Amino acid sequence: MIPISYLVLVFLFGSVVSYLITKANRIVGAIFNFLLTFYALFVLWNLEIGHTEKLFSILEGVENTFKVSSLGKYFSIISLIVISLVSFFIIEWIRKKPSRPAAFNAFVLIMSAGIIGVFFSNDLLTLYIFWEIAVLGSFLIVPMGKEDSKKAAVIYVVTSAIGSYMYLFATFSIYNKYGILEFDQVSRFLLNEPSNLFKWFIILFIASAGIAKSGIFPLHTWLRITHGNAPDAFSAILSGQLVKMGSYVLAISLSVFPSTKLLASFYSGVPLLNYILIWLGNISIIIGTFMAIRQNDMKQLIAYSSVANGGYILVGLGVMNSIGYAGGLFHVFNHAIAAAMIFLSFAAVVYRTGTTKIDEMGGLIWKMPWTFVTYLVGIISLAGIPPTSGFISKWMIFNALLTKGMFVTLTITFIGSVGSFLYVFRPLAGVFLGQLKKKHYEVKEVSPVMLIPMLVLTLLTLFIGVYPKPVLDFIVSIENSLGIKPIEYSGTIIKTSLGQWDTLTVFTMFAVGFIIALVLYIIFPRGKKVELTDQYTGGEYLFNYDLYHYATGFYRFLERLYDKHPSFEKLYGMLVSFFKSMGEIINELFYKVSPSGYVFWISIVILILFWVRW
Amino acid sequence: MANHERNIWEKIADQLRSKSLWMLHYCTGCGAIELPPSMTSRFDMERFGMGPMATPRQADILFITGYLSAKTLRRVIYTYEQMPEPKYVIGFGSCTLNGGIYYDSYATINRLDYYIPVDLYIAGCMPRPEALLEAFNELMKMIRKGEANGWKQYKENYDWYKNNQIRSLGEVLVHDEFHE
Amino acid sequence: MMTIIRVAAVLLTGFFVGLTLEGVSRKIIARIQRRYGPPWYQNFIDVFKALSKNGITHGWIFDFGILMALGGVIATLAFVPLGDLVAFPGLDNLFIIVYLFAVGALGMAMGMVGSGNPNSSIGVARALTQMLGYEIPYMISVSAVMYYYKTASVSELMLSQQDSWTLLKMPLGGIVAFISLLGMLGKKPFDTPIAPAEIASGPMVELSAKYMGLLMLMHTFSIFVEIGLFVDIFLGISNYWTFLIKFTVIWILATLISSVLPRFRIEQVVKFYWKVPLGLAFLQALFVLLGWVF
Amino acid sequence: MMSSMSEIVKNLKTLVKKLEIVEIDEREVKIEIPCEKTLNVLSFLKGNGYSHLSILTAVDWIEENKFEIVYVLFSWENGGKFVVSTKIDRKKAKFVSVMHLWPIARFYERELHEFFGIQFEGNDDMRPLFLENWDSLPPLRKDFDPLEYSKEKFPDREYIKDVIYEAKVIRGDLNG
Repeated sequence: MIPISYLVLVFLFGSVVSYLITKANRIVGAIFNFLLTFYALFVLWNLEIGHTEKLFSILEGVENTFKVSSLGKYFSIISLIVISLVSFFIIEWIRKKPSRPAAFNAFVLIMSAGIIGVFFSNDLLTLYIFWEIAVLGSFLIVPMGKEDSKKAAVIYVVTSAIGSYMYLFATFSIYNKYGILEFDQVSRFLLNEPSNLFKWFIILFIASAGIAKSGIFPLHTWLRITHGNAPDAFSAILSGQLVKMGSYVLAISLSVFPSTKLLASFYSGVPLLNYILIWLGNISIIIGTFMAIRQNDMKQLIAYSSVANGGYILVGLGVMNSIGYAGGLFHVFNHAIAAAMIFLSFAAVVYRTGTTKIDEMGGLIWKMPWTFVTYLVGIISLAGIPPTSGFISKWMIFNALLTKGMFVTLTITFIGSVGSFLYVFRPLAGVFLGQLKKKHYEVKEVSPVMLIPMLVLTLLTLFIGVYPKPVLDFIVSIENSLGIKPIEYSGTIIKTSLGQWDTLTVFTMFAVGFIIALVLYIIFPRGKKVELTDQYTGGEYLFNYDLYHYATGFYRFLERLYDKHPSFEKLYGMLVSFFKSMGEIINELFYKVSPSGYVFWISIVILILFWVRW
Repeated sequence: MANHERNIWEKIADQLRSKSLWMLHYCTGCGAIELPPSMTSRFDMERFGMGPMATPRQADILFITGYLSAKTLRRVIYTYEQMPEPKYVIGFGSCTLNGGIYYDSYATINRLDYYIPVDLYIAGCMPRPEALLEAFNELMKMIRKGEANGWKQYKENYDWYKNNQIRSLGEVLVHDEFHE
Repeated sequence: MMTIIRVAAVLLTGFFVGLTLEGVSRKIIARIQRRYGPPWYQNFIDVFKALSKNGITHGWIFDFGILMALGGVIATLAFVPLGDLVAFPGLDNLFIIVYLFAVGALGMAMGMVGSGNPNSSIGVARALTQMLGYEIPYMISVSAVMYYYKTASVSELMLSQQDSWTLLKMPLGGIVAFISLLGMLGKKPFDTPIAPAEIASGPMVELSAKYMGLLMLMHTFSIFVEIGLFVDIFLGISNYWTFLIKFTVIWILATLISSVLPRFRIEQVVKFYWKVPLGLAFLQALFVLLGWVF
Repeated sequence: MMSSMSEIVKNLKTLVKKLEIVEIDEREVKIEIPCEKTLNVLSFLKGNGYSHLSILTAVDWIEENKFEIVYVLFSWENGGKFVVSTKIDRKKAKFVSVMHLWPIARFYERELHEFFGIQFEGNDDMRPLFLENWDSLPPLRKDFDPLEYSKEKFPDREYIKDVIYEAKVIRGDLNG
């Protein structure tokens, strides 16, 4: 198996090659992309832990190395699964959608190169380098989407720049204090670090890169615009995988620098720093859930759900006991798969109908049944309902919070999970069920090439939901390597201090219940199939059934309760305009039209120089 | 309609159907006001297992309580066809029987079972709730004996009913400015 | 093999006791309104009459939704311990039961909206909002109980009430759970989703014969799940028969309350649940944290 | 008659020579005017307070071969009501539209066209309003026979014996 550094190089050169191929023919370029990413997944699958590679060395005394840690391997495999399946989806999708397919394929490969680099870097600097590559790759793809996606791309870069610059500031302050950057050495130094303030500053600043990238509370505004306007298939990668880079950095900042040992425990075993991060996660759950219920554009709705699920992951990781951490990591897997499935089904819907507004569509299930099945299993997993894997991670997080007795956070997670029933149901009822619009009568199902990745993801979610052993093995190996007591599970029974449950019996019991219902259904007389326009309309007969569909303002009565909610986008918008006006004032001040202005300022500067006598 | 060809399941089903009849009443004319007293404490229709239903999809009886103009007859036919299979119709009051006091009006129909099969009529220019309950018991007996199959007639000579409807109404579902 | 018998026992109890109690509740409401009311076995007749008719269907999603609903609720009922009759001894975790119940709710919601009638989508939107309303106070009060007894398995929760009922130990939690129980049952004050007058019986507008019967079964099983949970957690140790007695008492209490109250508007439901019950639930959680338990 | 209404009637007298006034009660006055004067009388009344056209209807005097068009105007200030009525020829059945004074008159005129067959210039929207698929004479005309139409359109129940006659006998108002 080729070492990781070669893999990254293959990806970088591959992007140039795929650019040229796609220039020649789009489909072949996309196929090349898929093969490359699939090969990379294969390589990563059988990487053994602990294998290190030396790369280059920029700062003296610091070796930039790749080291395969189980945490990195877990994250990279999830990302590669999502990327390879989405690139399989793109083979058909690229025929019509992005404005510049060649650049699209090239940047996807650059981004995956950056991603692999991030997950395997062993010290803070290499992580930052590959982080920037990934951001660069994704940043250039976003503007290929709808009309105002240019603005979205700018917002996206600015927010992640805030995070990465704070991260860079922390890295260099460590460097000039200790002179080392490897994770384990840094954590050793931090352990016997006297000043509490410095520890706080380091961990918070490093975590801020994760907060920016996974859309946690203060920096969550970019998610709505970017996901809403990015090219459809790419928003699957964007939310399914790029957001996970943020969770990776959060996982590192919370567990690799073991915050439990570093800081005194503030509330039942959770240090104050974690507690603040958990509260950031809580607020982002609340914001994500309640804002998602309001959205009418389906992609922005799921973008807000990524904010909420990002909050879930942070809460899971922040709790720092074995169940909570495992729950957070498992939720990374679930959300990546579920978000990818949902965005792919939306990409298929947009590919056929051309619009993302929920109330302009309706009854698409009769024309696109397989897309509906994918979306259905996606939302069942996203909302955390038992037969699918989504529930396992939420169950772990609930248990962890309950053992810690953190009731307010527990309430907010309940609000998040019940709220997720509401907002995932809105596109289901508005887009797929209900009356089929006349203009969508001849919409056909998407081609099998697009369906296969969707159905693979569906089977994956259901399989892991019933038999979570493979993912749990990974998590136990991660927890061992990080020194947290691993969760115990045997076969399909997951045990926690509060109780246990068996995914297999739940699934079989559900199947038994289904069969009983089926038997009852078959015994009794068959219902006569009635087509969609034969409805009870209060005795009045209608001819135009487009209007007979309830999708606009689906939860209007609930939204009315919090109509005057504080909007952070407007807040940041005001900040931006404030700085712009400040900039203009200074601009006028210095860049005078008349030369006298320049002479005046130059003389002032010379005076100051002499007076201070440098 | 001898009831010997009903198999055992049909007989049991008819017993059950007679014990729990769900009613969709089309409150037109002056008969609608007779229904609330038959549901509340004095006459209590619910002890026979009967109760009002909101949609034709779940209703067994379509209960027409007064005169039907050409316009409302269209809605009644449309609703009747939306009801699931074993369905019964009760015409309440003389307006459904022979047009009642509106027999000479240009708008109201004179004989309901010309358009939809009616299992049972209750005569009277708005009969009292006692007559209503007596009619319900009569209908239950008919169901148990298997005689109340107006819906079978509707299915068998469907086109006869349709011609009558077209003859009187012109067209059942009319296209005008209110139904574009 | 034993589990099959136990599951069958649980399901049959759910079916027979549930339907008889629904008939009894109709009789109680009738008696409150000074009339005779239907015989106690009226609901059995209704269900089998509905099943015997031949109705209409709106396509495969309509049928699949109903089957998923009934299947989900049957699965949830199998996990609920009825007194000492526990179908799956170690596995009846409370979170499983609450979230498996969501499978039934989602299946019904999906099937009903699949019928294409806007009345049903409005009804389902209301049902989900109401669920958001009553679920939060319920979960807090129940997690306060779980935190106190340090276990999440319902049968253990029941067994660990050796000295006195949890209702007496945590009165606030019990009251909040009962109020949200009324919301779960969809009884009168909280039957906005099935409002017959406003939206033609909400989600059930397109349900004709067989589907209406299956859904009535689902409703009976879901009542059994909700009240069974409440009785197990809050009303002390009970073998099979005392469980049924407590179940009946709670059911009659709920019917009495519901027969005299008008219907809430949907905004009021959420506002109602997030003012008083939520406050009480937080108070109860605080007491449990501080250890002030009677 | 109220003071304000009486002086309005006085000015009306100056405006229209042939003017009959029938005082119905303390607040209601009926005025009959020739058909060519209608428009300016209506606009005059609308000018001083009688702004609400509560109804515009017609009566079919088949003996005099006339249609009587009736406007009922109501004033919100003093609650007074003016019933303005004119007679137009039944054969021609044509009259001027008052849509420019009261937009609501459009529907009243459509109804009159449907039930009486009266044409209104200035109101081109003469589609049927209430009756669906109507094929015979406008129904509210006196020469239209509803019983015969009902017998032809909606078949009646054939009674073997004459139950109505028997009911009369039972009630005893026939021969004892």
